[in-house]
Amino acid sequence: MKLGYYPGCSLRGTAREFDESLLAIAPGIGLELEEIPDWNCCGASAAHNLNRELSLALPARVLALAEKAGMEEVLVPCSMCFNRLAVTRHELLEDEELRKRVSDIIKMDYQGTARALNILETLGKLFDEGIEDKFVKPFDHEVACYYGCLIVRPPKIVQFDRYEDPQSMDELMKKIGAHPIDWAFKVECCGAGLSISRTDLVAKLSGKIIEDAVHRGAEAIIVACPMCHANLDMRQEKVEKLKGKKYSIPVLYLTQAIGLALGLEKKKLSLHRHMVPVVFPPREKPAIESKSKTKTGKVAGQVEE
Amino acid sequence: MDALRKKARELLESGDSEVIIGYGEGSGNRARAIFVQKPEETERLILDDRCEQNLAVYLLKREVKSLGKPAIVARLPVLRTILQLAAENQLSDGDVAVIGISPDGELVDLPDFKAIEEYVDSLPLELSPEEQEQLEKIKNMSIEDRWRFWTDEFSRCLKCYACRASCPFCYCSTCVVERNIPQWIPVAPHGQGNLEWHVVRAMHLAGRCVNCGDCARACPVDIPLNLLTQKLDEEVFSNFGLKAGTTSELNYALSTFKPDDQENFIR
Amino acid sequence: MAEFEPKIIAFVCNWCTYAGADLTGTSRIKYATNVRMIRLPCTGRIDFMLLLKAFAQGADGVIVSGCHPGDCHYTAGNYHARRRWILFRSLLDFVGFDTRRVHFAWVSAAEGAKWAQVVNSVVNEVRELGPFEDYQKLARVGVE
Amino acid sequence: MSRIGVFICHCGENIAATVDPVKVAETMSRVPGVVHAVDYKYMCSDPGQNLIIEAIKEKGLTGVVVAACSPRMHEPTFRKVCAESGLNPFLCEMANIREHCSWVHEKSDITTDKAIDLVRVIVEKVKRNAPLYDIKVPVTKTALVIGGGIAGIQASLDIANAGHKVILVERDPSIGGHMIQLSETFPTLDCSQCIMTPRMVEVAQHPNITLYTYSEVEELDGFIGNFKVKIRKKARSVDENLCTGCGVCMQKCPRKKIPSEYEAGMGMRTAIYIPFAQAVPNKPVIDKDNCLYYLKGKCKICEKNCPAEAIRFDQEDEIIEADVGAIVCATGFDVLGTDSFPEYGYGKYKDVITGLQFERLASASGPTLGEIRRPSDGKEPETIVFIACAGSRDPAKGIEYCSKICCMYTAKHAMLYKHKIHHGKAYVCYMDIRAGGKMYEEFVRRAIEEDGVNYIRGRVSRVYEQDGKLIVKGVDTLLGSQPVEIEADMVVLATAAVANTGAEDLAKKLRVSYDAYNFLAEAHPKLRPVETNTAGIFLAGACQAPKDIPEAVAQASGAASKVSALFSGDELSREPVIAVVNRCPPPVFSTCEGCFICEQACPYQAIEREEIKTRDGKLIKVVAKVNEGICQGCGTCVAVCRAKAIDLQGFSNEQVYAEVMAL
Repeated sequence: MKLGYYPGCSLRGTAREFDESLLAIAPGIGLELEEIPDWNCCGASAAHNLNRELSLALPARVLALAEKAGMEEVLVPCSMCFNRLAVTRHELLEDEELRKRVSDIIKMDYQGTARALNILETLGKLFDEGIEDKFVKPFDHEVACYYGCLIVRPPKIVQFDRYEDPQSMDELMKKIGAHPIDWAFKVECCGAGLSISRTDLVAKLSGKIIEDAVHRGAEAIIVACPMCHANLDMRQEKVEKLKGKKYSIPVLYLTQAIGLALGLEKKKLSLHRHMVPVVFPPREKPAIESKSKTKTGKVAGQVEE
Repeated sequence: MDALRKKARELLESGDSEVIIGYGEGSGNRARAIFVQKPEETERLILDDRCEQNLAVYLLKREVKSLGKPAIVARLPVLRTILQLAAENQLSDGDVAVIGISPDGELVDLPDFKAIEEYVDSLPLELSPEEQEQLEKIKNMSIEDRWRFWTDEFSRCLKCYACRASCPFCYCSTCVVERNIPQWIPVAPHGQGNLEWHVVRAMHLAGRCVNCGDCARACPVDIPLNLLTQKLDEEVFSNFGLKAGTTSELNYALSTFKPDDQENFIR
Repeated sequence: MAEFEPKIIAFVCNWCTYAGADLTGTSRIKYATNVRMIRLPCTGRIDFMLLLKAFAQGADGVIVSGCHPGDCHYTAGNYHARRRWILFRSLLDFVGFDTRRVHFAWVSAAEGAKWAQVVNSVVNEVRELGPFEDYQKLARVGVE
Repeated sequence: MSRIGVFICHCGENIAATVDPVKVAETMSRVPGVVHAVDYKYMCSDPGQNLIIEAIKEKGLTGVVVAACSPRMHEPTFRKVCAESGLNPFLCEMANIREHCSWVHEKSDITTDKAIDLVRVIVEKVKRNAPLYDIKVPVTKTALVIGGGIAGIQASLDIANAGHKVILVERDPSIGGHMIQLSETFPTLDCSQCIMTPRMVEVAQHPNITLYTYSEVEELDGFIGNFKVKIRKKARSVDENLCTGCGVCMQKCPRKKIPSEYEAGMGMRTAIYIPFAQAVPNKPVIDKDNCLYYLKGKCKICEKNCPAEAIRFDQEDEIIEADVGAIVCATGFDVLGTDSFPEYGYGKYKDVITGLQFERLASASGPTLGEIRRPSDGKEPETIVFIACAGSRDPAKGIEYCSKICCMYTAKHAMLYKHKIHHGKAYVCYMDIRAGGKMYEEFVRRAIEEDGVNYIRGRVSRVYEQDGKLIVKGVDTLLGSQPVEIEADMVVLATAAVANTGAEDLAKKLRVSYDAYNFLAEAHPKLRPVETNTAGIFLAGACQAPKDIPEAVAQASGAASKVSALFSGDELSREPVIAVVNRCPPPVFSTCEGCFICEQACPYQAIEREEIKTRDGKLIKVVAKVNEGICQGCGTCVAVCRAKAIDLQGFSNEQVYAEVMAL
């Protein structure tokens, strides 16, 4: 599958491991990415609180560039970016007047042919083409699939998965041999909006998520959003202080988990960049008996180097 | 031809039919319709390329009806006419004995409507290459040229209604042009009235015309009237998949519909 | 010289378009004065000869409008009408009659705004085409 | 020569502001055939009407044209005026110079000219109007009531008590509908079954009511006063005449674990079953999808044990045909599908149930004999949360309307819970409390103040299980949007009331319209709330929109009185705007040639065949004939008739032609 690619700022900064791991697994799963030339910031997460036209113009330019490059579908891994691009396309197609205005601002005519794909949708399509046999090292772990707020919302616009109880990531994880747990915080907010201003609230909100995941026996939290990752991984120490207990539960981008299943080295997948080390101590019995099937004979332990 | 005469003679002698509607020698080396009532007169019947008139037109004429139970020499257009008239409740099975004539002049035994339907079904109903070519010629004109072409043709119309008289489907005892409350179509043969008449006539034949061509042949000023009905026949088939004169059950384009008929021209 | 004002005759069904045009009125939506409406129970009732007569009477354009498919007050009248117009239009076109002067629309009882928009756009299009002299001239062909 | 009177209305300023009525009147007065033309401020007012009455008398008018508002507004008014002054009402028509002229154009001569045109057109038409007379149609004085819930039952009884025959058709094996499932009813808390069952018995025993349960309307044609209905009586696999309802078959049936529809899945039933103890009729049916015999071809235990030998495995559906004059549609509602609430874990957690299921738990005749016990382990819930507006008023769930009954039954549920489990804690999470109705607000206050139910204003975002508790996450908007988390033992969702399954199909069969939510549509939201736009078909109860019992009953009685009114005479009269086939002198007799294309085109099968014969009975020709009872006057036949042999009264070729020619 050949797609346009919009990394966005975070994947070239705080979330570079998302970018690196995606590019690392791409060949293995038959994904070919062409980066949008001269792309710019999508304006998240500030612009739409300040100036509507600006918040539409920034993503519109990105999409227009994609159109110019003849791209119809653009993979946007960062769910914040994805949300902004999807919303922008939706609003501009709804309102011809606005579309014209914005086109003037960006000095390019955005037609609406180019559209953003989120990482779950894209991988879902690829996995449907029956590539299970490629996963030579099943990711045999209890995982909590954490979608966050943005990938499935607002439902009217993104029209993807069940927004209150999404399943797409769970399906992907099953395919690579993981065992998604049934938990309650899949689409709970991690506090991203406050991750700089009110770290105490972030710790409180993210705390609940980590607490429940661990409580239900997850060995790892799988995410698809740089903000979620930052809050759950980087802030985990703060959470532990707040809660007064140790979790040290690794937080992986789904691309990293897939990479491991593909048998790629940790380094290639930039696992070393995480705050919480990505190691899987031998399982003791989880606090709650999880619904997942009994393990395949394979001994769980550290991920082989 | 002998087979035809023999068959006709049998029909009259057996009393199955009282009059044979067929072709005979006319003036100026033309074939004309004749109405044979005596077995010995069946010798007057002829059958060759000159015999192209749609004899079915006589089936509904009161004068011919008065001659008694008819048999008719029936080439394809006549056969289709009979089916269409049946569909329109003007003929019932058994009203007329059919002496079917195949395209290559052989006699075909067609005892009832069902047989006719099957036989018609086995024959090609497309326009002849010449007809098709003429139709395409006009379709390919610019709209202005078409307007000029037809208004010019219609300008010759005398409102003699020979086209109507020759058409087996113009069986209304009182034609709409004869109605004067209201006077739908002006009597005077001016361009506008003529156009209205021919448009109305064509619309009334849409989905019913079997393309026998008699209207054009009958026209004393040689207006190619059959083109109008041919065009509509084409539309009826391409839009609704219907062809007139192929079944004795009524399945008429303008009294039926499909919810998904095309409407790209409607706002 | 004043701009040419086309004469438009509209044949509408009583239940959808006539009511729709009533709504245009009650909502005070302004539209071109050129149109004269003739009310019939159903588009199924609209004989194609009426359209010819409208042109004979000097109309520069004609509108035929009724209920959307499925909404017909008489369940199917508009479907029959639609077939009639399919054939009538193609025949007119075949004889070189400019079908840009014959317009068909579905305007429901709720589409007051649409009615105004239909009338205005037809008026503008026909104004572009100018007076329907071709057809008026015909009335003199053969008499003079 | 016709003598037409033209009356131009100013409609106050509505017309006069942009059209010059005086000029219109003055112009009209010069139109040939017009003998009288006046303008007046309000034609529909008494003085205005008198102008017309006097003119008809003094000027001997043969036709009246009122140029004013839309005929859809006042045509009946003015036609009545004419009728009262001895002029046939169909000689009166209106020119619409308000909606179609003064309101849509600026003040100018052009606008006035248009008005003049519009009036002239109608004048030319009226010149050619013929007096018409209402058509009388016979009425079959039998009503069909579809649906045997409280609305259908009420309608049936009212019509039957008025002395008319009623056919009541119910889809389920017993009548009773949703009401019979309820425990107590608000605001009086009287037991639903106690007030319902007597009515059900009355229906069963009423001499004027024929009851078909386990039956559905298959097909309907005809028209007001003369409908023909086909009813499919589904095979019960039980001979109702022999069956005594002893119930042995149910005790013996090996299939005992089938979720009971009546118990809303809270209890189980057998494959051969009587839905509930007080069912009417009290005869079982065999559920073919679950019966071993129908599934595997062997068992027949019920047959072996039936003392009355009433089991009939070979019984087949039966089609019953009936003539009815009017129809009451009372098909009720359903509750929103369970898969609509992943965030509330419905279907995932046993102890998250719907309001209807709670009714069964609270009902003395229910699976727990009225004790509130949670489905998972049968324990008494110490803490219970009721979530109002589960789906309702929620565009995300595709339901933007208010289900109307939930606020009240939720208050009732909370109350019943507190009455049964005094120490228990009951919470209601709500958006707004809508308690409009006699004694309703007081009822809710009682739940809050006397029974101590905790009302929390705010939406619930999620329900999830944690260590055997249901965690209800919500917000309290009255405490400054404080997040709220309640550890509950049981959660009850006030799921939205939606149109009943099959409502759309039925609507199509009956040719009545329905809204975007598949609720059946009334003819007018305010003034004709129990009629549909199909004459002779009426609505009762929740099939039209969510309703509580008093409303449903009131509407049912309304529909019943409409039907009784319809049945009050032996025939009803309808507008004579219908098609007619012409007749003319011999030898033509009629210009109809009997091609019967009109017959195929007619949407109502109103075209019949008529034989014209000589005096000595010899057939001359077969021509079309319009059944004036069936014809609705669309005129499709007129347009397809080449010979113009068929014409439409009130919109005749002559009239319409004249209208065009007036432009």
